[in-house]
Amino acid sequence: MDGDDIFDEFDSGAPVREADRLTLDLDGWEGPLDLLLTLARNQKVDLAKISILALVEQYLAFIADAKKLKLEIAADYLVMAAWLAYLKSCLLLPRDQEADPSPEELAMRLQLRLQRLSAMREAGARLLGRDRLGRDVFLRGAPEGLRVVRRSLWQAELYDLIAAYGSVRARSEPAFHVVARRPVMTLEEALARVERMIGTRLEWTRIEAFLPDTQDGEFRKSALASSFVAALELARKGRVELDQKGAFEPLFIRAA
Amino acid sequence: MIGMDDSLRAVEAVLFAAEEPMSADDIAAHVGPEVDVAAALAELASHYDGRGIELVERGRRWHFQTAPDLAFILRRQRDETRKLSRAAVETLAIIAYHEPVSRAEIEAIRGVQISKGTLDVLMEAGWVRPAGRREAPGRPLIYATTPAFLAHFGLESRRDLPGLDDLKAAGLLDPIDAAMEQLGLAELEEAEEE
Amino acid sequence: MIGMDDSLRAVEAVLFAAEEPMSADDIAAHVGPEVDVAAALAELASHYDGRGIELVERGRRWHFQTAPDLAFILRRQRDETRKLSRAAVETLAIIAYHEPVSRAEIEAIRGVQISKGTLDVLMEAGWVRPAGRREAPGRPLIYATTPAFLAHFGLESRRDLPGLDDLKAAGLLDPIDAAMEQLGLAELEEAEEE
Repeated sequence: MDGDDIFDEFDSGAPVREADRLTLDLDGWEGPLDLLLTLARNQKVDLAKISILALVEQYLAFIADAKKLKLEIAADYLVMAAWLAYLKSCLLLPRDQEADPSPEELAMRLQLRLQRLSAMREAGARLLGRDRLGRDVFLRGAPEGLRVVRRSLWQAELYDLIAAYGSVRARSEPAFHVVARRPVMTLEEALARVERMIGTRLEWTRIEAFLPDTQDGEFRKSALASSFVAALELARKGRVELDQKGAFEPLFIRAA
Repeated sequence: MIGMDDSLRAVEAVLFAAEEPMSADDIAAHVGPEVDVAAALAELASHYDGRGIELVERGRRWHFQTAPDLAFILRRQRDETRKLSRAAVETLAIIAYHEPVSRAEIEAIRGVQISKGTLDVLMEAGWVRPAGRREAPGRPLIYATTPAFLAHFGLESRRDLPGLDDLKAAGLLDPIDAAMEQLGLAELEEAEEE
Repeated sequence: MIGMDDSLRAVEAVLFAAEEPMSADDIAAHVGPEVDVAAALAELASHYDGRGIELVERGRRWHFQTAPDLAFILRRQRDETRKLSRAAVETLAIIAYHEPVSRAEIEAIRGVQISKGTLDVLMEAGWVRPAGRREAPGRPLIYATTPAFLAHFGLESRRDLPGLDDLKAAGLLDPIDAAMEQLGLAELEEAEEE
């Protein structure tokens, strides 16, 4: 019952519905306010002068009829019915001076809401009835179109040019790379040295004992690394055994 | 210096060639700064007055269009424009007369929720655009109409909306007080407890 | 019976709204048989003669078009100052120092390939021109600078360009700079591919 389909057959904006159809037709209402507005229009007086009480009666009767016919009634219609029943009782019962807002105030609010909705509905109809572009009035069918042509004004300075050439030439100058010789012990040297020194030593010996005697820290590092790899290689071949209690603990080696 | 006749001709040509309505600034960008665009527009509008084509201003943009009374001749060569749903028409009217409005305010006036599709259709038509957010709790998105809306419905500006002054005078366009539109839910809850 | 004025207006509107040039019969189908289309067309054509738009007949079909002398207004030119890319500056420098050179030679000197766009930009700027073909295998196109190049850079002739010795003296051949620039080069080349 949301009635909110975008393109239905309705194009006038001004609802004209027959009173005798109301009791049978609960579809097609755009909410309780829409129903109320249509009922109000049936009073055939200015919305500002309608009888709210009569309108409430009509709405409640309509809902009652719908219930009798076991029509499905959306919740918001029932909420409105409850509120209208409350408003009716307030309007009929002896006046409670404390009531704020007063029943008259509530009735006026309802009236204003109906007027607003009605005004917007009429405004919509009047908009649709105007001379509309593409329906009643037309733009030029085949405009040539306007074009903006961008022209780039390229900018560069003489210095940029010269500096660029300088850097190109500098790039293409043959470059000389001098690699400084560093003291290293190759893996082959370490393998030969460890294999020779281990002989048939059966006692556990720390790997450091296999390093050459040197003051050169870099060379010592290189020798240690190569000797370690050499020890691993010899262990793989089953020539030596390795033992270490834990990570970073001294590494011991002996002949297998 | 371009003479008046050449100015007129230039503005006329630009507006004829344009694919969209053009502001005076848009026109000036094409015809050059030496042309008095406003004067040319005024003279062109009066020249075309009463002809089969007329020059109109819509939301500070100008375009040529066929005269409305000739619609009967031209209509047959066009597809009927798609019909708008009642929900879409009402929503459009509410936005146009109240802008900028939030969705909740539109719903308060119509008394029903609007489906997402309704606003989408109006935006797709190019008549409605999001116009920022209301500085209020929840910072709701607010909607307003576009120059294309004015162009489509033949309005020079929003002041030309039919019946605008009367509606204003009757207080029917006052800011929507959501609390008031609720009809007082507190009372309703009381009523339901009976 | 439609009066002459209304006939004119109708024909004018139909031609304005038409998406294609229309024959007199096409027009008659819209405006009705009581309109003297030929007379209306003749009168409209003379009315628009000398205005910003004119009514023209092409192969027995009629349409409005912008006056040919105003075509320039429909194409507005906007100038934008843009800086040459690094690749373009280097390419231009190589051409200036070595002209005439082929693209392959430029690439050999630069040590980096150049995109087609780079030479296009230099030619668009008016600083470089094709200068024939090298009489060598493949007959490659060769490029040279233009007088506009000299004018832009304030040079009397190419001999005013500083020589390699001058560059060295100015520190512009410093290999450390070159190495650093080379590091940044890969990224620059990518950026150029825009």
